[in-house]
Amino acid sequence: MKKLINAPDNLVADALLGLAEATTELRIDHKNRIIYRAEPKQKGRVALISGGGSGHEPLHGGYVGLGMLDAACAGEVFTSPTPDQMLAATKQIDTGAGVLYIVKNYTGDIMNFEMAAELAISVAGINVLSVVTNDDVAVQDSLYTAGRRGVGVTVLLEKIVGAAAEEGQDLSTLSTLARDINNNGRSMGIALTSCTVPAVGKPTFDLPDNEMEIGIGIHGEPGRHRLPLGAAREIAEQLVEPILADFNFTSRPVIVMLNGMGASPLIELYLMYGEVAKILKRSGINVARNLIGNYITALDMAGCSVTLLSVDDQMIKLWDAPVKTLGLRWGI
Amino acid sequence: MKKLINAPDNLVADALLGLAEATTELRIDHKNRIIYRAEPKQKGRVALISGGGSGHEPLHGGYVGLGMLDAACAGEVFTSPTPDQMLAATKQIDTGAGVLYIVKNYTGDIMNFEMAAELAISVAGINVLSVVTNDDVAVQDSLYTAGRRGVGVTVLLEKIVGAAAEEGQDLSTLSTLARDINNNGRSMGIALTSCTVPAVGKPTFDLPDNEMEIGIGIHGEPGRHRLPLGAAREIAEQLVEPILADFNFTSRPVIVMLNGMGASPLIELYLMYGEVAKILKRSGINVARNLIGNYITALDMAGCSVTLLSVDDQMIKLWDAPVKTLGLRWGI
Amino acid sequence: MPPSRRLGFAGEFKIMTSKTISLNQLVAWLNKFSELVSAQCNYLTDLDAAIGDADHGTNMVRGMTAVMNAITAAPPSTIGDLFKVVGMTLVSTVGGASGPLYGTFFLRMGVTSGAVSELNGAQLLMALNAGMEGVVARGKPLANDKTLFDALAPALHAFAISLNSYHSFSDAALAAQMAAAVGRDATASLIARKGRASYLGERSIGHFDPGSASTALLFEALAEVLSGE
Amino acid sequence: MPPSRRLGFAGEFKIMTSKTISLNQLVAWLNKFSELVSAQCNYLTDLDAAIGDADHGTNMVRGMTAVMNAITAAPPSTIGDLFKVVGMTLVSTVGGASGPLYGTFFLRMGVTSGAVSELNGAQLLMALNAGMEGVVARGKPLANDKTLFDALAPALHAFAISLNSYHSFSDAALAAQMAAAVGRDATASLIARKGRASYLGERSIGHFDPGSASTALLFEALAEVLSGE
Ligand SMILES: Nc1ncnc2c1ncn2[C@@H]1O[C@H](COP(=O)(O)OP(=O)(O)O)[C@@H](O)[C@H]1O
Ligand SMILES: Nc1ncnc2c1ncn2[C@@H]1O[C@H](COP(=O)(O)OP(=O)(O)O)[C@@H](O)[C@H]1O
Ligand SMILES: [Mg+2]
Ligand SMILES: [Mg+2]
Ligand SMILES: [Mg+2]
Ligand SMILES: [Mg+2]
Repeated sequence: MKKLINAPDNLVADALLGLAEATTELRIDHKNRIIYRAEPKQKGRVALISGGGSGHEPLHGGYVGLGMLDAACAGEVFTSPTPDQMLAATKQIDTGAGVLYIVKNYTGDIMNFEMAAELAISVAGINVLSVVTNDDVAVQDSLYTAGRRGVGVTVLLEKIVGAAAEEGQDLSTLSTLARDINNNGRSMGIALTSCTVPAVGKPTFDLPDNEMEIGIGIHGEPGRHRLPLGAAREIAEQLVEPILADFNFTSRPVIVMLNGMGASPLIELYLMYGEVAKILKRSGINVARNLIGNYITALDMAGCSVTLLSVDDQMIKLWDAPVKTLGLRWGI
Repeated sequence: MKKLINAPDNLVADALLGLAEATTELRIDHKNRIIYRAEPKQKGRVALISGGGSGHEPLHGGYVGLGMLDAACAGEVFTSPTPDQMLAATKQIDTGAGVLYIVKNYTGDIMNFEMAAELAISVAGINVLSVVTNDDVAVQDSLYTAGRRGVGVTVLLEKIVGAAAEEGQDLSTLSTLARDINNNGRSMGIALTSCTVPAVGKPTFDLPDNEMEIGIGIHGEPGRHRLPLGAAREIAEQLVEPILADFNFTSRPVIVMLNGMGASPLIELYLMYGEVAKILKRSGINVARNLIGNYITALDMAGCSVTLLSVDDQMIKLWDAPVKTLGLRWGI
Repeated sequence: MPPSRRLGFAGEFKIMTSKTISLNQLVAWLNKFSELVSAQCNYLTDLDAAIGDADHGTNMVRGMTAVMNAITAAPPSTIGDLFKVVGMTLVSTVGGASGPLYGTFFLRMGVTSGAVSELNGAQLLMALNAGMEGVVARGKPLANDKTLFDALAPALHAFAISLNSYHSFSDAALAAQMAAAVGRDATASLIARKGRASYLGERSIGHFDPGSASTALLFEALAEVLSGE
Repeated sequence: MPPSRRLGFAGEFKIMTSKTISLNQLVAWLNKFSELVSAQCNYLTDLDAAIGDADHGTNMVRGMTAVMNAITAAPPSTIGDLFKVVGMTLVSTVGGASGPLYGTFFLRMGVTSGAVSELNGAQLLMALNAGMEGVVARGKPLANDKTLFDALAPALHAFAISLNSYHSFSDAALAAQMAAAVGRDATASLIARKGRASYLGERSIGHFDPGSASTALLFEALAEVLSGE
């Protein structure tokens, strides 16, 4: 294992120390591992909290700031944060207008956020609603599974709902918007290499030199199947076709995210975007906006994912609204 | 070799196709491999051209846009572009106020830009000045070598001089400013793994699992020596100490860049930034601004570099000025 | 699925109430469990690497280390308090799926045990059953979903039947240990329907569920501590 | 460093001028060179991987392939034009250090050769010397800087001395080939003082300079084409 770390057990704590040095626009509660805006949102605005296991940077801490989240709770690597963290964050940032939890659909995240919400409502009397993202088409959605994983759509949702919260929309409107976004977004990912969880010290799965893993998530989970390593244009098919088979993206413009898993260089991501754009064009899909880069990662995994989000004018307007976070910034 | 590519020989061309799809704010001359702003700079302003081998993305194409470059010439992977490219770009973007070439100090880049400048001046009658960056303290600077490599300072220089050009400063003022920036900046890098040049198909150097390479550049060149793989805090010492030994950074504020080499995930870069910041604090150095992320990379190399730039108020003001490129964006 | 399978043994308790298990013995149980998950951390994580995200071992070790630190620093004076501290500590330090599941398990055991310093067989069984109901409330596992429930439910069932047949604590715990181990082993042939492993569909077949393996350790620890009782 | 070492042979030309080399033979030379760099692409790149950036082979192949395409598509009618096309094509397609160096080398050869269809020994030598002066003007290499100059200079020196001793083209080219090879081999023990390898300082010792290896191929190609002349 070759990583720029001090000790596996200190990775999250040390990264938060670095984040604290990186900007004066964040305030970090190191004990509870919560990342706040240094300058809280104005009174009467709904606050947004997300969080999850670490290892997906810039998600979520890099999305705290004007136009996106109010707080992010960092768990251990690939492990959901605990209810205590979300509860502390909730109490800290509620301005009276309530709090929206943005939760990725993993059993651990669901249960921990659920416990936090129960406590926030019953003990602290704070109005909390939760929205769960589950956009990963690699996973079969059925009553008999934990359902689809929440992946790329989470980033787009945090941006768009964050902008709406900044505008002063109320909790139930925001939660409806968030659900609407989740319902209109789909993602799919592939890996060229496994990531290595620092505490484990070896790759989570072995992937021969001539194979790629199709349908991976963001935790080094094995995907649904393996294929011989393909050319970029074949990989693009493997990513986009299952998404288009699952949802009709031709009726409205889309926001496309071509996301790197952490160890794939930007030149390859640019190239992959070109291949994806070709397929979308051929499929009659109109790209309104895009993002290319490392936005929701899986430690040091090489590979990429594609997210499509079908949007209306309102969502595009919110997308274009100013945002000032470490991970996304424009208009300010 | 596991890469998101179609064929090694098409990497650069395909990545430029992706870049062309990525944004309407760039215009790409695919034949000459030149990336232009879609909306040229206003008349009478000095234009900035840079370029170099591909594989360092977002450098340089990702820095074309308002507040930075006017054009970037992309060479083959790790190979300087040719004089034809620079000449074509020069003719295209000169508005009459002249053109500044920003050249990293490599024999190939120097000679190709030199030939282009000769032709631009003699054949096209365009006023061209060149500035060469050579900030890499890993390399001994002497009359008997090719001198220090140009690395991280190039990014900071393109930003600051780009902002000054936008303000309407003239060619000789800009070239003085650029030289001043280069003289006040120093960098140092380390690698945990070698990169793999696509046309070669195997890592440029072998690095045992328990070693790191100290003093690497951005081309998979071997560094100056190897050490046992250290903890992040030791790596930070290896990066910062040679920089501080080479230049006094205590007299003015500094801009710090903690740069990833391409395959190191952001969580590790945040962590490294924390370690670097500790050393700077202890050394009495005042950090005015920072950048953390993949800004000047070496394909899929894992590792990082640190750049320090000693700045005055004017440089900070120019640093803070609006910039709108794929690689850097703020204030707009 | 018969209710008795779902919630362990739900019949009448005819078991002996004379013999009891003390607060100290329960602390010893937790201590043994902590030792076992530490010793088998890599094994649990490797199971999780195959069909999950490679953290179950580190999660359980982090949690149980915190638990032992907490109860060593401020030894609880009643069994109710003991289990509540255990549950709260697990909830606060583990995260992931296992944090709320194991956390709720012990929290409910604590509520059911109450402010006592010893439990007889019937009381222990009731506490364990309440804990399992908490797990079911949190994670909604069904039998054969390939979760820790597939070790927990048969273990409690075996424990109840054994105690109900007037066996010793020691024998009952041994029965529970064996049933948990059999339940864990049986997860190998199942398709996961809950938790991360469910993303894998058919590819989850052939691997043990990591949570069922840690639950088997919980009953191994119990059997070891109660051996001779 | 004596001037004659720096710029090959700078003495008086007393060599035979009766025998000539034709445009077609020069095309054959370039073709052979192109074949050799293609066949030895990996070797050149591996040399560059050790002390440079692992692209010298691909650079030379890209350039010489473009050259052969260019002169096949529009065969130049004079030797001056031939070398100018070669030089311009190399400048436009290679990039890196070798593009301007080899490009300038051939451009200067073209200017010096002029609009002729054959060159005698003295003329060929003058053209080659002009090419080398171009390399020196561009890259400022000194002897023992561990660059292609360390193969080029001795090759021209040997070629000149041999022709000057009224040897055949064939023998002179063989002498040049051998001198280039010896020069290339001698780079192994040098510390690089120019180009990327100079970053390595002492660590560059023990490796051949890639450019000197491609230059050795240039004279191997010449010797092969002129064998028997
Ligand atoms: N819905 C559920 N009900 C019961 N147990 C579950 C459920 N989901 C997951 N588990 C258990 O949790 C274990 C995984 O725990 P762990 O790896 O610590 O958390 P995570 O899956 O969040 O990484 C699984 O092996 C399984 O036994
Ligand atoms: N200043 C110089 N003068 C002469 N030859 C040089 C000089 N610098 C580099 N070279 C030659 O160029 C070769 C490298 O060529 P190549 O690998 O194609 O370009 P780059 O170094 O730009 O990657 C070196 O091996 C050396 O022979
Ligand atoms: Mg986990
Ligand atoms: Mg090169
Ligand atoms: Mg897990
Ligand atoms: Mg090279």
